[in-house]
Amino acid sequence: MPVLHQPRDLDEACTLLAELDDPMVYGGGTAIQILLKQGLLFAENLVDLSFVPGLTAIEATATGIRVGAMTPLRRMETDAQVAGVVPLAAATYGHVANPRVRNTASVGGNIAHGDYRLDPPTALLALDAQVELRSAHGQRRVPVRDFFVDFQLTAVEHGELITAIEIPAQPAGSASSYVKLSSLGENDWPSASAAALLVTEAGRRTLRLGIGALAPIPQFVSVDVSGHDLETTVEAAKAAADPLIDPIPDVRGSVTYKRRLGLVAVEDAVRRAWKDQDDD
Amino acid sequence: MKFGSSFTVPAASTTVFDLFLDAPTMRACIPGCEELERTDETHFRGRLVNTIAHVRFNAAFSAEIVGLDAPHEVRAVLQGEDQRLGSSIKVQATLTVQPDGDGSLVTYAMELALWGKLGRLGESIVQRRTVEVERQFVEAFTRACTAGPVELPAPVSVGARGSEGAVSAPPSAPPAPVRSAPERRMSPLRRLLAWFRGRGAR
Amino acid sequence: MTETALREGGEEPAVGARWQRAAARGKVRGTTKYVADLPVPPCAQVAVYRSTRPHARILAVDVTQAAALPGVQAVVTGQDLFALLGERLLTGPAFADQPALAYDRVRYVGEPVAAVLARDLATARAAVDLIAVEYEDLEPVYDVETALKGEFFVHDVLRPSSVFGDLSHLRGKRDTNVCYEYNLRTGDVDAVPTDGVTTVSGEFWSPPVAHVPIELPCTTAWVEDDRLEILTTTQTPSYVRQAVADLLDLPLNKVRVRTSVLGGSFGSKMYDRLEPLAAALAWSQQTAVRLVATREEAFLLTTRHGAGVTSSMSADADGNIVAATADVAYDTGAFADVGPRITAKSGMVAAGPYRVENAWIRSRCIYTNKPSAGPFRGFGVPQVTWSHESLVDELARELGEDPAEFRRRHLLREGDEAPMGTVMHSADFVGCLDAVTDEIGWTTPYEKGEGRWRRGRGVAVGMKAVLTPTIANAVIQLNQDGSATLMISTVDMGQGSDTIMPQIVAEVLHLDEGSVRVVAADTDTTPYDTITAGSRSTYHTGNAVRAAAEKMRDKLVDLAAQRLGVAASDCKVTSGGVMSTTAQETVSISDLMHGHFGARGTTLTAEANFTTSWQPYDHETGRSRQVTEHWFAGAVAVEILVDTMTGRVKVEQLAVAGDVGRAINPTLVEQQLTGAAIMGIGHALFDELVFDQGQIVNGTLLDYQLPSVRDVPAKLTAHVIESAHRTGPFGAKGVGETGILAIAPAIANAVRDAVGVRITRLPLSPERVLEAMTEAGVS
Amino acid sequence: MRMLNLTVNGRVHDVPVDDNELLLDVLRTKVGCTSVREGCGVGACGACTVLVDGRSVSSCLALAVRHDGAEIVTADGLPGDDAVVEAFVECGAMQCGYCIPGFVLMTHELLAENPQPDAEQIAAHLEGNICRCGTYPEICAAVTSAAARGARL
Repeated sequence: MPVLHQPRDLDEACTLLAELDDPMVYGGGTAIQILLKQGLLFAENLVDLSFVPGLTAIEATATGIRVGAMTPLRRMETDAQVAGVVPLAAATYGHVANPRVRNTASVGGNIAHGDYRLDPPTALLALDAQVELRSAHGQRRVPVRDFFVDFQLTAVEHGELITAIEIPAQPAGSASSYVKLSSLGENDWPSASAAALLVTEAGRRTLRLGIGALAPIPQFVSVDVSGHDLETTVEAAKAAADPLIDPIPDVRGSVTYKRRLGLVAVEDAVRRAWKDQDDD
Repeated sequence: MKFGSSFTVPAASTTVFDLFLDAPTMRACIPGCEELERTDETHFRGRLVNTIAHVRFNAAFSAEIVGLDAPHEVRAVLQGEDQRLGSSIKVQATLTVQPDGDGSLVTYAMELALWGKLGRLGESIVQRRTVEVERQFVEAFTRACTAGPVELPAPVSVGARGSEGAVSAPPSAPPAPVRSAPERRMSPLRRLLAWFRGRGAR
Repeated sequence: MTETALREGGEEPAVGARWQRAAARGKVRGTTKYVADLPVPPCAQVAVYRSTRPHARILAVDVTQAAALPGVQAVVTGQDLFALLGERLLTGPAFADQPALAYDRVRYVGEPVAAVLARDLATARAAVDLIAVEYEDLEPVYDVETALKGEFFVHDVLRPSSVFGDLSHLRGKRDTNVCYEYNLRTGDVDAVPTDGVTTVSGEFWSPPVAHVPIELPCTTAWVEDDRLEILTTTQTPSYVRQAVADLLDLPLNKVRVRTSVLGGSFGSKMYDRLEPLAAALAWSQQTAVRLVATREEAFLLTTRHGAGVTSSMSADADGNIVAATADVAYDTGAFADVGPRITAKSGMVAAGPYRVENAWIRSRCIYTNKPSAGPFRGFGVPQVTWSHESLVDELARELGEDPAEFRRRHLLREGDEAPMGTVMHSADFVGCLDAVTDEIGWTTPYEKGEGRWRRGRGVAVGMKAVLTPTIANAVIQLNQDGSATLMISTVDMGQGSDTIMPQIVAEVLHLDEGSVRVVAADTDTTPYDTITAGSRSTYHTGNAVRAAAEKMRDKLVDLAAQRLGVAASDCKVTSGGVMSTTAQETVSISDLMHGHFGARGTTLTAEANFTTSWQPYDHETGRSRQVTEHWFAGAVAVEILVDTMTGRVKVEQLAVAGDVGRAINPTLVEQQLTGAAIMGIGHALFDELVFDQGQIVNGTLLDYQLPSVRDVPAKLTAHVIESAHRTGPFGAKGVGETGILAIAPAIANAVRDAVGVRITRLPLSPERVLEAMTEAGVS
Repeated sequence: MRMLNLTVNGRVHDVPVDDNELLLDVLRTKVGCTSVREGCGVGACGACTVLVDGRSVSSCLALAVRHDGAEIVTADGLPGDDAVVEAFVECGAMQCGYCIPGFVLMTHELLAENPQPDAEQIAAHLEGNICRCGTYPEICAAVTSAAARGARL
């Protein structure tokens, strides 16, 4: 059984991560418990962040909001400020697993896992969020669009931990939607997911798409859809998404099926965002 | 789980075929293979070791050549057990080599079974890892075909010896693909670990 | 439907009443104690080393390191137990083929090979990781096709275990993977002329699935003086007592098996699960042990048989079904479990509930190197229903007939002889079909849709025999205050036996709701009962309970006659006590017993046995005039939507009907029907155990999908059909499985209706639906 | 071992726990709340649900030592006249009953946040709880009925 460390501040946490053998950050901790039960985790040291102050705040910034890494996912779904500033994020976080997991799992831990099927990254990609990282050597910020490096691999370096995610406010007049398609039970993991954000700025209209579960990492693409109507926007979105789709086959579907489903998710997300815009 | 593919390498088929039976070369080319020795004409034994981050995968394995038609086809069965992880692995592989212009076309078909704790935990990770292992192997083997058999034992290797007529690898050639990978590139097992982390706190 | 009539004096009858489920409040608040919640002596916690090979000889098991770990009390291997118990180590309801711990050979990935007893579970698990086993691989047999080739054998020799009457004809065999074969020959399918005959055929597949009751299996066993006590999650306490007594060579009175209400089972907590291992460990170490399966381990304990059916159905020019054939292969995994019974009972209904003159059926139970398959709600019948209900639907369509009307025309009716030779009684297929088709408005037109979403309707009918022959016993203890205690070995797993058995007693003795309590099965006190399974309890145990209650009634009447000095024929039991018309007096039970015994708190006991009679089927033709005590009849109709872009099937409406003879408690009957329907929706759409070379690859609830609240149809109705059974208690029979039989084919038939494709492999995953549509050129 | 202070159903408990012990095991074996049950071990079935400071948590994945000082509610600690319990009993929302305490607590959390949930909101909150007996229709009816009674902890 690994040793549990409960640092009382960020510096102590960073020191522990730098100095301990085989340390692992314990955020929400649900996944680590699963690994322990499977008998697969041989981490020597767990660094629990639950007693580190200052990691659970949701604060307004000049450009949007800053969310502490230990903020439970469920707060993203229920917090009025989040819903007001970044409604796409609020909607997407509400799709993760079930309320109990969302009460426990943390915003930082969620992206640190880097799973390609996670819901939140799709919205964070579309919203151009930044990930704030800290280590004994200091702090740095990584755009979420550069954060997911490869299958299960993120930009988090050894000794680093995620302290916050900064999400720029969703632009005025924008419209958005998140679509999650599962192929087994209705509440299963997504087999394909897409977050669509339609933004009109300086006379140009842009569709920003985050797609999940369809490639080794969550993918992002931005399409200029100025002057497009709904149908041509849908076609443009699918054309832009198609080359990014590189599915991993599993019990939930083959490559061919997931590829097909991915384009449906993109189309559905665009149509819903379009409708969202018309409703406003 | 079955998979297979083919690739071309810039070497004559007899050279390619010999390399496949050369323990040091294979040790260098198989990702994660830290020991490999040939115990007799048809048997090899070795160890696949990964001690990365928080998962310790350490499987002693044996391999047997069950069919040999030099220099065209070789069939082998590899079996290993990681006691601590309560898992075993079995690979049944068929490999054919055909002349293809100046080089050779290598075609392989493998049936991989992963039994026990690791095998229970979902196939997507295994599928993905397999793809990765294949890619790394092909890269390394292609380099080996250019450079010839590996002579120098790798740092952790035990009992690996240069085969007869071995040509030293040029200094620029990386010793093994796994080691040549960038620092941040995760091993398959680290990916496995990350994958578990992901599914619990999705 | 029989509405419950009020008894004399405006008294509410108990049978037919919607009594609240026993322990309702305790279940809601969680104060009801399940097996794992009950107090037991201090125990060694047990963790199990499991095979990492699908088929191998065990060369050596090294436990040195494990045994040396601080906190480890003992490490026991299969070889240790074999040295102690010899071949008694092998148990099983049909063949003695299942070792508590593998000792010479492992036959599936995950088979227990050694057990660690330690002071806590973490230590036990850590020690398991230190066990090293050396194997010599044997050729694995992963599927029935390979198994039937007969090149490699899962077992060298098969030895019948002779526990049950209906399996007493099993004989020892060797060098085969087929542990049982049932054949049905009715008429002569080869003699059916081909002129003007329409034949449809197909290869149908139902995958293995897992039961996944949310309660995990838990067994505690300990030695008390010279006896072994076991507290375990089992629906077969009487069987477990016999199996453990055989295993340890103990007299039956030196083995005590107790259970509690179960947190679901669906067939998974039957026969030999954790009990033989717990018993062998406790007895060999003379200590107390506790085994709790993790969810991952529970996936390895038992599954539902994956089954392939190659079948056909033919109709002549007049539209009569003239022939049906079915070649059924059940994949039973490494152990037969009760596969032979499943094979026979399902084979005999593989032609469907129709008038069919000529039938040819072969049903085989086949070993493979996978976790063992055993009983699962429906007992193999859903797999053959999948075949006959798809075929009959296709046949109707080929003939240009309405699928419901076509079925209605050919369904077996009261007095008809079914293809296996037994005459139908109390199996109102037509009534069930009418109820569900009426409910969804089958004959009214509906919008099929032209765009992305296409609507379809489907119907299917199911038929199943109850387990026969079986034995049930009941003991009623009437307490002096007028309350009663009922001793039966039926286990309440959620089906509601602890509610309806008291209703039967109360009906006979005119007792009030809540006045009869059922004792949790305990082989020291509750009498033998074959099993709680196969929807048999309402009928069999219900009959024993009713008979015991009637004996009690007679005793009360005798006591009253004595006391009042009147003839017994003048006395009858009413809600107020025993009443004599002549004496114009009613004596309460309390006064009657107090007067008779001269003390308070006394008890009066009555007992009864109920054993069914049957006629074994002929082993050449598979026919019998009475192969079963009674039949279950059910029907399902659905309306679905298919998303033609994703292939996803959404069940919008589902109506399920079952003939229950007589509903003892309509609420519980309806819940059994809707609950089975929801489980069946899972089986139809996504529920599936996925194997790769003998390894389960989706054996956690992160990957294995169960229906959630989101998978329930917007409209779901249960229809209780009552065609009273002449020998059922108040006409009643069981209902636990009826609802699940026909769900999958009804949904598949609706998919056929909606998008024109016939899918023969379950589940109807979106990918499979989309693939079939692409192949058929449907867009 | 360290001492953990928990308030469970209004009663204070000081229990010795190991760093790696799960809240589920502590509640079952050291506090005696057997209404909290393991079903899947991975947070996917809801049988081990408890309310921690009013929020639903899968106790099978929760480290006990992270909950020092927490207020915990389990189903067996609900008051005798609890409106959600009453609604479940009256609607017959139980078969084998094993998973039901989890549903009851999820219902409490839902109604605390949203006193009048519609069918979609009920489904969204309960979709991570599994009832293998398939009692969902009765459970949904019970939630609606509890809402009508104005259930509050």
